[in-house]
Amino acid sequence: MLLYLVWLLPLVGGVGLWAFGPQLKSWAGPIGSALVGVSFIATLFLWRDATAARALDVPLGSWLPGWSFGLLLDRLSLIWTLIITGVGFLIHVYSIGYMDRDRAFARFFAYMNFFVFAMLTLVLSDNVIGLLVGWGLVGLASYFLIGFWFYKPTAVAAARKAFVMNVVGDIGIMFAIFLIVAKLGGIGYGLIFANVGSAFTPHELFLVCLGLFIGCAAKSAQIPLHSWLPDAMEGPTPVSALIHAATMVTAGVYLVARFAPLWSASPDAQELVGAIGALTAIAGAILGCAQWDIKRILAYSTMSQIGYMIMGVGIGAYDAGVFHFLTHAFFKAQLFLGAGIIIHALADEQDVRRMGGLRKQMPFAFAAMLVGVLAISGVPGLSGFFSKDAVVYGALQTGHPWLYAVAVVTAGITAYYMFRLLFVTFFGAYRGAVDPSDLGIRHPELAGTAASPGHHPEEEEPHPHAPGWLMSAPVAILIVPTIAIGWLDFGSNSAWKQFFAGFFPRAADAAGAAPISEAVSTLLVLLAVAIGFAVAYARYGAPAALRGAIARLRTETIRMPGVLVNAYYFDAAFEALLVRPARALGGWFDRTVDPHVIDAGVREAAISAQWLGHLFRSFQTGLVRAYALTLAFGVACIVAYYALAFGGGR
Amino acid sequence: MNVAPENYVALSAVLFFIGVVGVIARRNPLIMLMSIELLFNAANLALVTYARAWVNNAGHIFAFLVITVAAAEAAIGLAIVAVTFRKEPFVDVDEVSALRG
Amino acid sequence: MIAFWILALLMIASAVFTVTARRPVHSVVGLLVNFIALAATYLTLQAEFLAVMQIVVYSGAILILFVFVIALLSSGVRPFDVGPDRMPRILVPAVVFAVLTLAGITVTALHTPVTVLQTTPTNGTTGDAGAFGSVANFGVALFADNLLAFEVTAFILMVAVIGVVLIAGDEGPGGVVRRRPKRVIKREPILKARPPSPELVEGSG
Amino acid sequence: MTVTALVLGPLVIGLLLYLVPREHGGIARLVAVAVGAISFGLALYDPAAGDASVRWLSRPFAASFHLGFGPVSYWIVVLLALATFGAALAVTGPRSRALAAQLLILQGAMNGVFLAKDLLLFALFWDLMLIPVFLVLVEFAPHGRTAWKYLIYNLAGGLALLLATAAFGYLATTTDVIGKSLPAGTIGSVWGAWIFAGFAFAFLIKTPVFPFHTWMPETYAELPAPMVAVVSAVQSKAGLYGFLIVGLPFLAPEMARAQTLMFALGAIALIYGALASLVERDAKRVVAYSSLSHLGLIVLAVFSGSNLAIAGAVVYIVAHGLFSAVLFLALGAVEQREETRDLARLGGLGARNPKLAGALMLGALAALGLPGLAGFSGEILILTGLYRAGFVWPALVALVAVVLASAYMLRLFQGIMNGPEVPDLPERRDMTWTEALAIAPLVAGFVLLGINPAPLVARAAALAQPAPPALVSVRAVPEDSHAAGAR
Repeated sequence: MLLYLVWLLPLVGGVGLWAFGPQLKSWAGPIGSALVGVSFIATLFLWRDATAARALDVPLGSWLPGWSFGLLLDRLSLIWTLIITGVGFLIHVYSIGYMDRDRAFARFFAYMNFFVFAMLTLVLSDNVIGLLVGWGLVGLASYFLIGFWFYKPTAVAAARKAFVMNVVGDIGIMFAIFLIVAKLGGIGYGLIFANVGSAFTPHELFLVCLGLFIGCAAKSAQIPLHSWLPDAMEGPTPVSALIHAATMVTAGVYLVARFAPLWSASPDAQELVGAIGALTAIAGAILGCAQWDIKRILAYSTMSQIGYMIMGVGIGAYDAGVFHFLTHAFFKAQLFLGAGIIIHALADEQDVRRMGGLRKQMPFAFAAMLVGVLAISGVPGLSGFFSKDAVVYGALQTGHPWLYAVAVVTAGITAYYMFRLLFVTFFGAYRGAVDPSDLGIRHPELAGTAASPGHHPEEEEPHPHAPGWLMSAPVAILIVPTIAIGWLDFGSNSAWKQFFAGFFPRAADAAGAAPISEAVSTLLVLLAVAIGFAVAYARYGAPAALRGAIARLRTETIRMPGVLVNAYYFDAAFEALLVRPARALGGWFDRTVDPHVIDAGVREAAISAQWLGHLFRSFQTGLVRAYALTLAFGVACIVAYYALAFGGGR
Repeated sequence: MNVAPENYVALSAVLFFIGVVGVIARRNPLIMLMSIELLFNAANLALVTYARAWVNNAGHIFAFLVITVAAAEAAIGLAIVAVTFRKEPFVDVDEVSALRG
Repeated sequence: MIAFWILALLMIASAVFTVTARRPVHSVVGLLVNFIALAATYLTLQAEFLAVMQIVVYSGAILILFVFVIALLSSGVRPFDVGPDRMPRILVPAVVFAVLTLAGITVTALHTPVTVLQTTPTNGTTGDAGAFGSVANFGVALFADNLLAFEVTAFILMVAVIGVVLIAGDEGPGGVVRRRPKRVIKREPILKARPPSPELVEGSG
Repeated sequence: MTVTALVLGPLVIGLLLYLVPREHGGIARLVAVAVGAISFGLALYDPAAGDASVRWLSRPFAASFHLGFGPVSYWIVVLLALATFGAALAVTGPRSRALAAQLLILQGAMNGVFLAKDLLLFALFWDLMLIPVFLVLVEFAPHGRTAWKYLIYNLAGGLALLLATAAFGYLATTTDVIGKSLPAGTIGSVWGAWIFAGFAFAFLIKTPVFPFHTWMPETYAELPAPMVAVVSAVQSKAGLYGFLIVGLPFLAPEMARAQTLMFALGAIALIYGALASLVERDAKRVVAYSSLSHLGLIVLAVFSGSNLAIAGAVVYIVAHGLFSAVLFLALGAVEQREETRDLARLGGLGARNPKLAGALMLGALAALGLPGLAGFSGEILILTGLYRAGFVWPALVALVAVVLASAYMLRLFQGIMNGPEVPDLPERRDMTWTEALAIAPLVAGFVLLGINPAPLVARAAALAQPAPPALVSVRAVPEDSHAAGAR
């Protein structure tokens, strides 16, 4: 079966490269990439089966009656599979160039292949348990790759944080599974969707959706479970591109879209998810304005964009949300890979304050980033424009004017911080040689400037240079869909809408309910984008601003509000409310309750036994005759008993 | 059985009494051991009496076992006396108190 | 009837003599008389096998063992109980307990007369083969009904033999047991606590 | 024949190993490895082995020397053979003869516990299995009181077990009951409560469950790695197994009555162990406390009376055995290299020991319930069963513990393997092939079991099939009414 091949090839790669990595040496990269590429091509061959009236469903086995497992390739999972294997393949190729000097080259590709396998398990599963298995395994792959440079304590901590927060999401899904199994006795999607209306009360349905959404929030970095995503940028840049931008973090979108029948049946859940998506979108965008680390800026933009998608699928505009996922996968991968080229060239420098003027030295990276920034900002003609517009207008169509307003404002902020990134990085003069303190950087070692010892063993001078073809080719290929793929959804009867026609349940509110037409809405969004661009240009891109760049960056760094620098204090709150109490309680159990409460009780019993022992010891005089006397006393007692019981009885 | 069994039992009790006094009052270990033999024999007498009275030779068996145990006890007891005597110039149970707790 | 009283008086007298005799050798003689009288008493109770055993085992084996030990320890030369009497007034409670015991048994025995189920055993009188208390009768009871008890007894005897060899023997058979050096009995700790290794932070307290 | 060989073989061979000269510990070790492998082969080769039964006592109640495979015990015996095999391979050091011999004696005794079909025999083997652990603690533990603490706690349980068994036998007129059923009302409610109390006391100490657990961290920390692997893998399951084979069939009303209390104890153990292992610094004690947490979950499952949860409990019993053995063996290898178990002093080992890091990682992942490994398949069955039977709060508490598990297991793994290398520690070498051979079968076990626990589930269904009526009726939830309709 071809589908088995699609699914298992990356696993073969993951295990094989892990086991035989040292022997394969530099062949590990090409092999790993090739396996994912084959998987992609095999998926293309399955296109017809997947889009047939009855989607491809391959049984795998069963644990219990009702608990049977299988692989399901329908239109939704087809889109995801193509992105995972396709974009995954490009990023694999890119990694061959990016990771070439790392001593754990083979291990990297083992993890990457394993990730692809896990992600495929997630999207191909035809039941909730299989979904949860994939859900957990991608979390593990993400953990491995964030902590890839495991000698860096920050990477280790970030990996653990990501994993634990993702487990919080896992238990949300588990909770949903409890409800589903308790009500239906089975785990298959078909069973669930067939019984949505009959088996659940509205309250239960809301709980199921809530459980699923907790999983979704953790994986897709929605508030309040988002704080692991910026930290996850500790991983190598291709990882950030593949996992923390293009595929894994959008699993939440997949989840909501997959369970669309449930959401459509539960308006409360729709409101909740839509609101959280919008909140995340704007909160992430605001934080994106306050960051200086190029990857963290992109991370917050990812968070914000996923907020868009979640909002879209949450309020019932499923095909719009999924379309935004599709375009985002391309342009965000492109942005990260472009950023990777810069980071690679500057010997792991990630602070944009220490860049500047790279446009001339690195024209290719500039071109790639420019296209990406234009796309993400929603400049007309590029992919992001179409998909974002669809999501934003979807909010209005489904009757959520407040969410619509938030989405429009967010579009403006997005344009602002993305162009800010572009201007600071590529315009003006190169600031790599400027003393960090002049830029307001107080702790250079915390700003990501310390070169990691294992990654670049030979210390090299940061000098902007052009990337090798292995790195530039994937970026060049990605430029095409970044620009063009949006046209799939052009017009009211587009190819995209036809593809998903009848797949998702129709939103409750008809399209005619929107107070303004789509064209007006588009103009509003464009206005917001234009304002964002204008502000960014005035502050960072205009010739006047460029002349005083160093002083300006310094003031801005120093005056940055603490609430933004600390990302609204979410981490501090978690630390104070959950982590510290748990550790304190654990310490109390371990060091006080066990030895001084429970054992003390046991010890008291032992001490009383000892006291009894001392008492009896005094009888042990060592004199044989005393023992004999004691015996005689005992005999006398026994005899006395019988004498009294039987002798005196008559 | 022309003598009532009570008489035999009373005789057994008297012998037991003498044995007890001997064990406790004497300090010579050999005589103590002999007193213990007296105790055994008193018990045996009672056993045999009841066996005869109820025509059930389980009492005989038991008496036989008592004799066996008595033999074992005497052997070990005498061995202890012999060993103790080898260490001390005299044998006095009051002087041998290594078992003091 | 008369035989019983004569034997009873003889046994009591010899027992008192055994307990009160100054020298162990005299005690042994008293004990011998006591045992023989007891054997005779057994005969009056139709326990002929036990009577024989009494003579053979007690008089023939155990008492001889006593005599040997007395001879071995040259009791004639040195007195036995020479140390200070640590429990001088022990006789008082001893007699009290003993009298209590005696009284108790006597009272019980007199107030609950033994019901004689069968005055004469059915299967013949003493001296007949297979009669009550005869060797055959006893043997059947011992080896058929009470085999386990017999085996256990054999085991006890074996333990006793080993114990005697261990306690008294200078050298056991084959030199297994050797003379132990005189030593102060020192109680060693059952568990030798090694000092805890410093790197092992227990409980990290 | 097979079952008798599984019990008596290791016992006798273990005793005979003391005839090997002390300095030839390697031979003793090889023999132990072979016995482990042969037991494994024997159990796999002859899964349908017949019972072996010899009449033993007829008064005051009937008892037999009756051994045989049961629905749960078969897999535990297989697990034990694997664990013994791995542990024997990991035996090293100057005193390996004693360790190898005691391992085999322990294996024989535990096979006896799990294969006994007679309660009295079960109780006797129960006490017998304390002895090897006690002797090894006496010889190897740095603190003398650990051994005594272990012995006293467990003997107290053993005594209660023996008394309860005697009372049971007196009432039922036979103790040859395991795997059979008794006519209703054989054990009256008055006696039933006392008998159950006796059994429960023994089982809870052995498992252990809060508040009887304090012997466990010390014992686990101070036993040598091979021994603790077997003890935590299998011995700790004896109590849970007892609840399954004695409690469920014969004392169902009492179990239903004790349900609330046991849920409370299990839930406390679940959270208590998790929080304690979140701060503990001694690596082996971290795993010990995590066992407390995991076994608390199984207690919840056993007392829920839900078929699904009990099937999950059986899967989790075997799974926990597999991954805790892996964890302890890997920690033993770490301790051997670094001569410390203090997480504050360890770190950065993974750079030079990738294989060892992989083994520890796999164990930790299974322990934290990573989907796809056996810990998960047991966990999800248990939790779903709990929720389905109407026990919402225990299921939610257990979910919290799942999150904590990921935190403490990663803390353990990262504390040892990740971070900058500690420079002043002795020479490091990666896993030797014997260590790999010891761990590999166990890892394979929990991977396979994670992918498909169906064989265990099928057997466990047989266990819970004559559904204990009193337990199920506590919360009448139709269990399988919808099951057939999956797609």
